[in-house]
Formats: sequence, structure tokens, C-alpha cells
Amino acid sequence: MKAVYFAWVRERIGKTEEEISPPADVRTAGDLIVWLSAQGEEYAYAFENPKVIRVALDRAHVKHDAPLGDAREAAFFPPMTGG
Amino acid sequence: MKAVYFAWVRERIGKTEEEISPPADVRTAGDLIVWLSAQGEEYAYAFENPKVIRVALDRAHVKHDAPLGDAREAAFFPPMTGG
Amino acid sequence: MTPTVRVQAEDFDAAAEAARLTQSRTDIGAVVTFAGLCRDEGGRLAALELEHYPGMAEEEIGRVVAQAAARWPLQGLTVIHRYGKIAPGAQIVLVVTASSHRVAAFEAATFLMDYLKTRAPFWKKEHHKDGTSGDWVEAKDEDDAAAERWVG
Amino acid sequence: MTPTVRVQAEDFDAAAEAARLTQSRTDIGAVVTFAGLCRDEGGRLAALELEHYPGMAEEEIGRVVAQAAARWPLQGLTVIHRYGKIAPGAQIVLVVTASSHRVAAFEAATFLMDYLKTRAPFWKKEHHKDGTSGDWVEAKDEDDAAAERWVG
Repeated sequence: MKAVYFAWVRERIGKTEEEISPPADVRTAGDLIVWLSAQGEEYAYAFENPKVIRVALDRAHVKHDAPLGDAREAAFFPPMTGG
Repeated sequence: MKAVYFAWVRERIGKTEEEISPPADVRTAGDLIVWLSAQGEEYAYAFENPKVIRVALDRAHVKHDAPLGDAREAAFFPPMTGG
Repeated sequence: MTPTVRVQAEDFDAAAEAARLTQSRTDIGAVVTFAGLCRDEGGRLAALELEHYPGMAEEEIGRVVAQAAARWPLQGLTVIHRYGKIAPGAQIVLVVTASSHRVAAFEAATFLMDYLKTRAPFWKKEHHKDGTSGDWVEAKDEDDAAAERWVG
Repeated sequence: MTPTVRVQAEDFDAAAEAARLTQSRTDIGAVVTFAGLCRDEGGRLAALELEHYPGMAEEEIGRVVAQAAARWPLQGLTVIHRYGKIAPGAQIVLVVTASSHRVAAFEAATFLMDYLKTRAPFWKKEHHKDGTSGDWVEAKDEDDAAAERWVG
């Protein structure tokens, strides 16, 4: 699946997007955050406070306990500040 | 003092304004409505339901129990429908 | 902040009034513009005629505006209310509020309209398309209720 | 009623957007226009840079707009949100609502802004006048609270 990052999550990881292949036991959005956090220092830094990270699956907001299902795109970002 | 009338109060009385000289025992806005009601059929008709009549003294809204004081202009009209 | 209050027969330019509040400023975060228009009530109306109490209309709107300015941090505030005969689709009333923050701008504009509806000395009379002069528009209980919620 | 949703780098003409909702109609009684502007934060800011999630931004605003259209009787609805670098005084976001009744137009516009603030995937970064790139603007609890009040 594709992972995309925005705002300071993007800056900390140093990428706007990448292909990821999490193992089968990564079932929820929250599992994905935990798994990504272990992929390197920059990921650990980006996800150091998982509670503030928002996740969208296929461009729709989801909670951390949402199953990944067949989602093809997972996005990670801080709370929105538009408007 | 001057009495001024608006909307259907004006139409029923048939005047936009007039000089009035109420007796000394007419002390409040409400007293003025009662006194005016007795000045002719057209006044009785305009003030037939005193509760709905709004009063302004010298261009400021007042309640019916407000004293006339030194007011020089008393206005009578239905509830406002601007905006 | 010097509010603008105008009571006039002429139409107004809502965009120009809003622009006037923000021009060459960089401290305003939110501008709320309310324009009230004349509806034809399902094709029934040829026009609304707005009677007003000259003098008191300006003064009463000024009092309502002063209340809004005291209650919310506003950097700009404009109220224009028309009188006379107004055709369906034409503008009747304009409220523009400018503030650093959106909640203040929204609340102040909503408050101003609720209060103008129930306190500004204007009365609407309907003119029908069949040429007859209709009734005076009746005040609505829901408008009184809307104004009441700002009390206290 | 077909709402308009646009996410764009270019500026917009708030008055033209409002006019588009009412032109040649006589059934609209109220038009509320909200324009969100870039503040310079007491002279500190040279610009705000708005990052967005292309695709999701349009979709998420579309979902919020559908909620508003289902909840209030609206005859017109336009939302435009800009991205990219925006100078102090310039426009960031526009919401226009048109309805027969003022309460619906006001509530829908307020709801839309509260929801855009907390759900639309946009992030603001500050650029300072001294040439440094500042922090990402932090989300405010009060914005979450404002959105919460529409729930249920």
C-alpha cells in the first residue's frame, strides 16, 4: 500500500510518500503507526506521540482502531489547521 | 407633545402625526394608549388590542408602564418587521 | 473602531462595504457578510414596501451596534437598512462584521440580525402581483425567540 | 441545489460567488458570506503557507457540504479553500450560504466553518518577516469544541 505524509509528519520522515508492505499482523491504522515507528529514527520521531497523529484511509478520516481492510492509501498527519 | 403613528396604527388613525395634550393624570405610555383610544372610533380601532402596540418615547423603545416624563414625542406602532 | 450605520432608500454594494472594512489592513481574520433579500413568496409578491421611523431607525440601529461592539472584539462593523419599495430579489438589509476571530464575527452578525428583526423600527407591507395592496407582514414569534437567546 | 466546492491556489472573488447564488432568483431571503483572511499576527508574519492533501481536501469538504445541505434548507452553497503561500490580508477560505431564511443561512455557514477548521486536510505553516520559516500552526482546542457543538 501507499503511505503519504503531511505537514510536520512529512518533514520529520523526510518523504511525501512511499510504498510500504506491512506484515499481516498489522491490522489497524494504529498498528500501522506502531509498525512505521520502528522503521527508523525519523519515523520514531514523527510518531513519537501517536495520540496526536491523524490517519486517513483512502482519503477518509478514520480512528486508530479502524481496520486497514483493502485500503490502498494510508495518510498520516497532525491535526488540521485549515479554514 | 407630538404623537406619531406607523404602519397599520397610522393607517387606522388616518394620520402620520399630530399634537396632543393629554390631561395630567396620563402618566405612562400605557395611560396614553388608553386616553388615545377614547379620542374617536379610528383611535379605538387602532388601539383595540393594546397589548400588541409598541411605544417609543423620544425615539427609544419603552414598556407600557414607562413614565412619560418630559418626552416630547410619543410613537405608536405594531411589532417591527424589518431586517 | 467606528461602526457605519446607514438608513437609505438606495441600494447598496455589499462587496464594496465588506472591502472597505478590510482594505490595507492585515489584522482581520474573518469577515461575515449578511445580505437580506426580498422574496416573492412563491410568485405572489410584486414588491415589499418598507416603512420606517426616520431618526429612530438610525438611533436604534446605533444602540444595537454599540451593544455588539461592546460584546465582541470587532475591528469593523457596518449596518445598512433600506426603506421604500423593494422588488423581489433586491437587497433589504446588510450586516458586515470583521474580527480577528471567526466566532466573534459570526456571533456578532447573527446577534445584529436577530436584534434588527425585533427592535429596528421598520414595517413591511406586501404589494401583490394582482395589483392589490396586501397586509402588513406579521412579526414572528420565532424572531422574538431568536433575539431572546442573546439576553443574559 | 448543486453545491460548489473548489480547492485552488488562486484567489477568489467573494462577491461574484455570492452573486452567482442569487442571480435571477426571487426565492432567496438570506445570503451569508464568510471570508477567512490571513492575519500578520502583530506584524510577525510574512506569509502563511497552506499545505493540503490533494483529492482528500475536495472529498472531505464535499462530505461536510453534504451534511450541511441535509441539515438546513439551503438554496445555494459554495465553499472555496486556497492552498499555497498566502500573504497577510489575502483571502484563504470562502463559505457562502443562501436560504429562504436567515437562521438556516447563518447556522449552515457557521457549521461549515467549524467543520472545515477541524476536518478539512489543510495545514498552515508560518513564514516570518525576518526570513525564517516558523512553526506549523497548532490546532486549537476551542476549534474542536466549536465543531463538537453540532454533534447529535
